[in-house]
Amino acid sequence: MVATIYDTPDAALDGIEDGVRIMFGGFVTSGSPGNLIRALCRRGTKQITGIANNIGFGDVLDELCEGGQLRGMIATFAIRASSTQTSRFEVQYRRGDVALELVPQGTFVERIRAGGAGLGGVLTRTGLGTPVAEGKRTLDVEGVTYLLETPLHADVAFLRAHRADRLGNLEYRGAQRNFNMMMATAADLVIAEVDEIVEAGAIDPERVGTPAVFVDRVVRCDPVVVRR
Amino acid sequence: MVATIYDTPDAALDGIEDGVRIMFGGFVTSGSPGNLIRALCRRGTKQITGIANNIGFGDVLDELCEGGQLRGMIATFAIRASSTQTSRFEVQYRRGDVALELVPQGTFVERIRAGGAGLGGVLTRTGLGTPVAEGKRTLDVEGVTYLLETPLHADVAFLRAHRADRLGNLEYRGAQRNFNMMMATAADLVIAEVDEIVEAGAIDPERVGTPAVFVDRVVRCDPVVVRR
Amino acid sequence: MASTPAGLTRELLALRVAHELRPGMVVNLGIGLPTLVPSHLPEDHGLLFQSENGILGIGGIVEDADFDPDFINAGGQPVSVIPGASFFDSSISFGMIRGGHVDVAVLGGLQVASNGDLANWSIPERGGGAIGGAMDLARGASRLIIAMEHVTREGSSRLMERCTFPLTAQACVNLVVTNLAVIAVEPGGFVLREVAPGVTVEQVVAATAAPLAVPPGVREMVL
Amino acid sequence: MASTPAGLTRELLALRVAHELRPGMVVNLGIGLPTLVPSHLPEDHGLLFQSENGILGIGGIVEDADFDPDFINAGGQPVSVIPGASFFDSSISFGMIRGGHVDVAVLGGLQVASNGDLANWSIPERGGGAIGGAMDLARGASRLIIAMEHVTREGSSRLMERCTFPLTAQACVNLVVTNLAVIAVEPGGFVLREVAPGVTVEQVVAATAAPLAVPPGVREMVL
Repeated sequence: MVATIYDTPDAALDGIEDGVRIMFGGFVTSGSPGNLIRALCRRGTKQITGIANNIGFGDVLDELCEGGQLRGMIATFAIRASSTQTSRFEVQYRRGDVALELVPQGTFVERIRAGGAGLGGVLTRTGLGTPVAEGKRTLDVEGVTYLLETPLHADVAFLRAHRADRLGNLEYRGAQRNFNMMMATAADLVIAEVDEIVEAGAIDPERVGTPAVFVDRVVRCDPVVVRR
Repeated sequence: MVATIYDTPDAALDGIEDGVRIMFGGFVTSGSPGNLIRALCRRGTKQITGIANNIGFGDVLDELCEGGQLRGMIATFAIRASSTQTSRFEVQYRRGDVALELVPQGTFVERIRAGGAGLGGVLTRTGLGTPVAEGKRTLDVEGVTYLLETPLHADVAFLRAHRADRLGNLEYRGAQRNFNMMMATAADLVIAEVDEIVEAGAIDPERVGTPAVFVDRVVRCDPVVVRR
Repeated sequence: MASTPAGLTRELLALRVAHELRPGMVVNLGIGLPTLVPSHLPEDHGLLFQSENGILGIGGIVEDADFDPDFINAGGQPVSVIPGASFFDSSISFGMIRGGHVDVAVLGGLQVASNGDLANWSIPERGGGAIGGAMDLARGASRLIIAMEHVTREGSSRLMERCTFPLTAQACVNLVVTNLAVIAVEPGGFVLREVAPGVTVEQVVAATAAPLAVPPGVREMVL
Repeated sequence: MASTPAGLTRELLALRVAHELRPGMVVNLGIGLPTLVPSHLPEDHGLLFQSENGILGIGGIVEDADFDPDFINAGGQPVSVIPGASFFDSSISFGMIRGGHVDVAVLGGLQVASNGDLANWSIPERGGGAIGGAMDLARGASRLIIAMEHVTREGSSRLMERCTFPLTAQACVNLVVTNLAVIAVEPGGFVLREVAPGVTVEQVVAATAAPLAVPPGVREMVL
């Protein structure tokens, strides 16, 4: 119940093994667990399946490609059609070294939510009539056709929040909530990096974004900020 | 976009007509829009389909039965097997004057959420093998059987929150969030009663529970507190 | 079954349930008898109480005079919260429950069957019912304990081969704690673990309308 | 189509899009050209800008020097928020979008078809793609405006009978604002509404690879 506090992001990754499936919170710069990602680079863990909103030029996550650590990504935003810049991920994707499953962003967070909330899937109209629907079941409910999208779950989730207390409650600021809140519910091991660790009770119960039951490990570190 | 502020709960019900489908926020005493419910009693609107967590002895909602205003309820908690007290609703239910659809509480809030979020339904294991599953479709996803529950939507939602700002942002306190947050998303007309109405910006953006886009009307009034 | 003994008081039954809880567990307590459990725990119980109306970290039930309508448990009773508590809406609350983050749920029961089926939300002759969070908790909690009187007021057993009342969930009950006994629900059916002080194994068997395995070493409850 | 005129600058195109927005509307602006729109609005625009990364009430894009990584729009640009703003997670954000609470979305486009189909997330020859919030916005927003260059760098039209790139959503586009024209997507196909200053109807027709209805009274854009 009480979260374990680690001194370094590297230590917080104890036990993570090759072949792991990891959710990475964050939306571009906000709520992105850059320290944990870099610790994962240093750790050298291979054959990782990543689940993250974005992996592109300038994203810390793209650094995992340097050591060929990724097997594939489930993401919403990976290779921007109109971009003039090429990420390491794009290079590896073109070579066939990494797989990519593209998911619409609303469906992405709902699939994660379903995985965390014990639900069997998501019924959405988003993606109908597009390549996203290929090979998937559709279902008619009250005369309307929906696409059935399956739940997403992971072995580990990396999160970034503003503050944590010793129980593991997380407080977010600004746009940090994004995917962190739902990813916290959908992984077997949840590791959060934060600006500050405080005593239980120091976070207003009204301001807790992720309740303590969802968080296993916490590490304090300044955010990695990469300007794009 | 800007919420309309009304002087009285009675005025805030302008336009509500017989046959309306209304969601009532609240869980027993917390977040229950007692003033709006009593204004609805005074208004005398008939043939109401109510969607609320609980309707039982001592609940303000039970007062709607006095004037025979309810056609039926969709609820999670209506007639408690072991209770020695009999609500007006129970009396009318036994006479066949009101209908009752009982829904498990987790399914109840998910169905409302689906209705508000443009999703086609809910896939849950809750209710399988019980009367709740009767007549409903089941679906196998990745080898597991789920019950398909359909979305709930309403013409009107009555909410209770702590504070509102002039845009319609709502701030909750304590256990008030309960069904209010999702009901706010799932009705055509959303009316909130609050302890206080403040200027835009007076509610910390981090503390907004229901963003302004969801709220149409706001009225200030002290909570109705019924001890049970 | 006129010979069914009184066994434990409700308070002692709650105390026996309290012994099932270990520091670090996330616990949801149902309406009625289960809400008596916290008053029988040591101060430093190290448990985190979840209430499905949207609170994690309930402290205890507080005096009526302090009544704040927004600080209540799922039974509507006024409660305090501990440092480190959090508030959330019902969608998060039941995500937590269905998603497997509640270690133990303690619910009341009307009937428990030896296959683990539970009925606790409706008596057919009364009609209607009150499901509340019971169906989600019965399926979602990692361990489900039912706390109830062993027999009805009329003297018929609440532990039976098959439930006759509408089910809450199938094959969900792990342990039944009654005024007479502690009974585990195993793949083979009911297994007697403990008897209440002053209650005999024979009395429990007689008050149970289903086969009840009695392994060697059934002991008296330590309260 | 070597004769395709330059038409509006990107800034003027954004200005023309701004004229489509009315006080009280909830607006989501896509990455790229659409993010230029707010700088062309009057101070008292009365709009509420939603950004799918979880902000309602974005003020404007702020100076780089003030960069706070947690105050960004969906394109990663640093933003301010207005009094009355709110923050929420992506599940609430897309519930808002799919649930019909966004009145207008302005997205960039690669191709728009005369049946309203949109393609804006992948170029097959490059592979991969960046869907982001586009598919949800295209389906969920009450009104969808596409802001884009009328023709590609190579001179081929982005307005066509059928999209050849992977679709974002079918029959979703209401209005296309390009550097050359304002074109409505009606049940019968493209209908020319306005031409950019210095651009002729004939030039727009020539730059459009689909039938383009030209009703009487097509006027020059007022900028």
